[in-house]
Amino acid sequence: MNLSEFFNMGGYAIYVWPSYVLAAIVLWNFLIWVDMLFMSGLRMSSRR
Amino acid sequence: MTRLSLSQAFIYLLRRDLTLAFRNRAEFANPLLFFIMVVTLFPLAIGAVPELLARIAPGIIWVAALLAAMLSLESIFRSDFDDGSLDQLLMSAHPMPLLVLAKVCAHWLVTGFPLLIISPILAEMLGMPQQAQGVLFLTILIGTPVLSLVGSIGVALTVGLPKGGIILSILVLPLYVPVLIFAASAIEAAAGGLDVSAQIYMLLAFLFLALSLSPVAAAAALKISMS
Amino acid sequence: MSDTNLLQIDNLACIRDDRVLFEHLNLLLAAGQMLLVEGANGSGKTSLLRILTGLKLADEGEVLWQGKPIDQLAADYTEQVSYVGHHDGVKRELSCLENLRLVQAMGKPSGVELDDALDRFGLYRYGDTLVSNLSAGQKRRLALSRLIVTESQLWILDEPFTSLDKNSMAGFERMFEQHLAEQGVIVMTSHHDIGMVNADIQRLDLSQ
Amino acid sequence: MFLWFHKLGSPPHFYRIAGNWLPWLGTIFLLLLVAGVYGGLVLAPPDYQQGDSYRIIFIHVPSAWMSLFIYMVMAACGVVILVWRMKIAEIVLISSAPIGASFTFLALATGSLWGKPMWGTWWVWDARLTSELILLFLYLGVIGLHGAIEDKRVATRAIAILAIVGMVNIPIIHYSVEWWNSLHQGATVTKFDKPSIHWSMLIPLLLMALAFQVYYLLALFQSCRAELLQRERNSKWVEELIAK
Repeated sequence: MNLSEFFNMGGYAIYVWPSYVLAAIVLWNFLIWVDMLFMSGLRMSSRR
Repeated sequence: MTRLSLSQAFIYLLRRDLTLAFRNRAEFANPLLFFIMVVTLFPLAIGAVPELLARIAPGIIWVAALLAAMLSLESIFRSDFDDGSLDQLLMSAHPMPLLVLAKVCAHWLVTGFPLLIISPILAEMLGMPQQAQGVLFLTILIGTPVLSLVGSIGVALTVGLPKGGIILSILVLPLYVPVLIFAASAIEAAAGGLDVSAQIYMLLAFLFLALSLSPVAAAAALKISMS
Repeated sequence: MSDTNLLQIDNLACIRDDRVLFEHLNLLLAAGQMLLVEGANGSGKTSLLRILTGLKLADEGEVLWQGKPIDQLAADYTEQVSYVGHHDGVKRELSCLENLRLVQAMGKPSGVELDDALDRFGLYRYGDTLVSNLSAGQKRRLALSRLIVTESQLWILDEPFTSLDKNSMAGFERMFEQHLAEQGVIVMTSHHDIGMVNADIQRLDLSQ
Repeated sequence: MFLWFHKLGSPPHFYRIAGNWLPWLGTIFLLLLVAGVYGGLVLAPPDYQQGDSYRIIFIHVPSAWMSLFIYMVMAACGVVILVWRMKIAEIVLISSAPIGASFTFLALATGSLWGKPMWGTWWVWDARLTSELILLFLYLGVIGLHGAIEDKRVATRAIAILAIVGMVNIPIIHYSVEWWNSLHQGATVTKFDKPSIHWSMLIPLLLMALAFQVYYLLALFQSCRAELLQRERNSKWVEELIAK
């Protein structure tokens, strides 16, 4: 199987890839957001 | 003197709330007016095509009833919260779920019952077929108490909040979906001359479930909101 | 613990947002005693009172009534308590008599006739008047008359003398003294000076 | 076992244990994710009816499962909060809500992306999508109520009730919607729940579901730690933690 065929997804590329990318963005951003909350929590506590 | 029995306390609080509502007549009238006006808006918005109106009449009436019920919900506990009576009720010698049930019953008699009376007229105005009107009456009779009961949990959770109204609608409307589905489909089926017993039994099941569970949940929620 | 200790506060704490309003609070109240809670605005007086009524949950510790935690006693506790808070807890759309009847219906009624109760607080003429037509002081008196129409041993009063004149204040003080003499317990906050010389008063200052 | 559970219930221990688990969870998540994505996108053959578009289900179905699962966890926490007043349950409940809402959103968005080639429109009032939408409203209600109540202890107890009420309603809503759907559309074209799914598709699906479960734990633990720091910032153990 060649790579362009793979990326083409049998003609459904514009539906399949956005799904995966969206999932990646949502899940990744959530982790980043939680991490930011955590860090700001640490900073706030250490300022006291 | 002795303490009142459970049923006496229930009836006492019910009568007290009805008296209050009667002396505060706007409380009756507003949800009813709202209900009528929302129903009136539909023919204006989508055109007064008799066949179309007759077809979507069950949906219109039930969505309007849902919104009217939701708007009136806040009044279940609002004034009691504002003047401190809710504290007194929570500290009463009687079980709180019973008192909540009395308040919800009073609320339904004041806001839900008028909808029941007016709905046949609106059904006629929308050109709903005769054979469906009886079923409409029945669904409102069984369905609106469920709305009041389930809604009481939502109000109990939001009672102290400054902007409780908008949160309340987000909390409560999703929970109203099953009632809406079965009530509207019962009327539609009746209009088509089909058997509606399945839908009516479902609505009855919702009513019994709501009657048994929601006063307990609402009482617990009130306790939490007041703390 | 002796039998006369009715109300016990055990290691109570209340925290609002970041602020510790009070913690490690311990107290014993015997029958016939009164607790006067003092402190600046926002020092947690109302919070303490609401915790004692069982309406509010303490952040730590517990309140015991006759040796049992009040959240276990639940209604067995609250029916022995009368609470008059910031809000009068009376319905504006009902008359004075209707309000008092409601109080009796929701609690454990005492033998006091409602007309006598109203008479005692100078509200006899207003029995059938809607509360919305009363003055603030009259409303407060009506709220306080709740105390005698039900049988309750513990009175919890949040600023009971707000909007009352000297005369009626003195009248209520006599009533409190009588309640204490009958083995009752009172917990209250007040900005006013209390003229109860005969009473066994414990003071608690939350500002410290 | 009970002792371990009891220990987990105390904030400092939970904080520490969760912190120790984080790297492991991250690694397991990545491994499962790579395996699942590889299996789903490369190894699994195209569907004979839907071609390659069905590969969206490797995201969609696990997200939908997670959205329900997380709500169930929240309701269970609600019971624990109201009955035993356990602090950790409060933290888990409120930390779970945004994660669950994210999965619900993902299930909706990918369902819509899958629906376009299948049905020709972005949105169809299909039973699963409609239930999922209502579930999203339930999540938003929980998050909104928690945000609206200032006293956070009161807020968590309030959403505990709401989560339980929602849990009682979810099956009712689900079956109502399913029934409504069958009434209005006849036999639906939902092919998500095909009775016989080939193992080459099933295995990546299960791998992805596992990966999402682990992701939930990962996100939950970190989010709980943040919430714990925030809530217990005045307590001794946080001070000691910072001093280190």
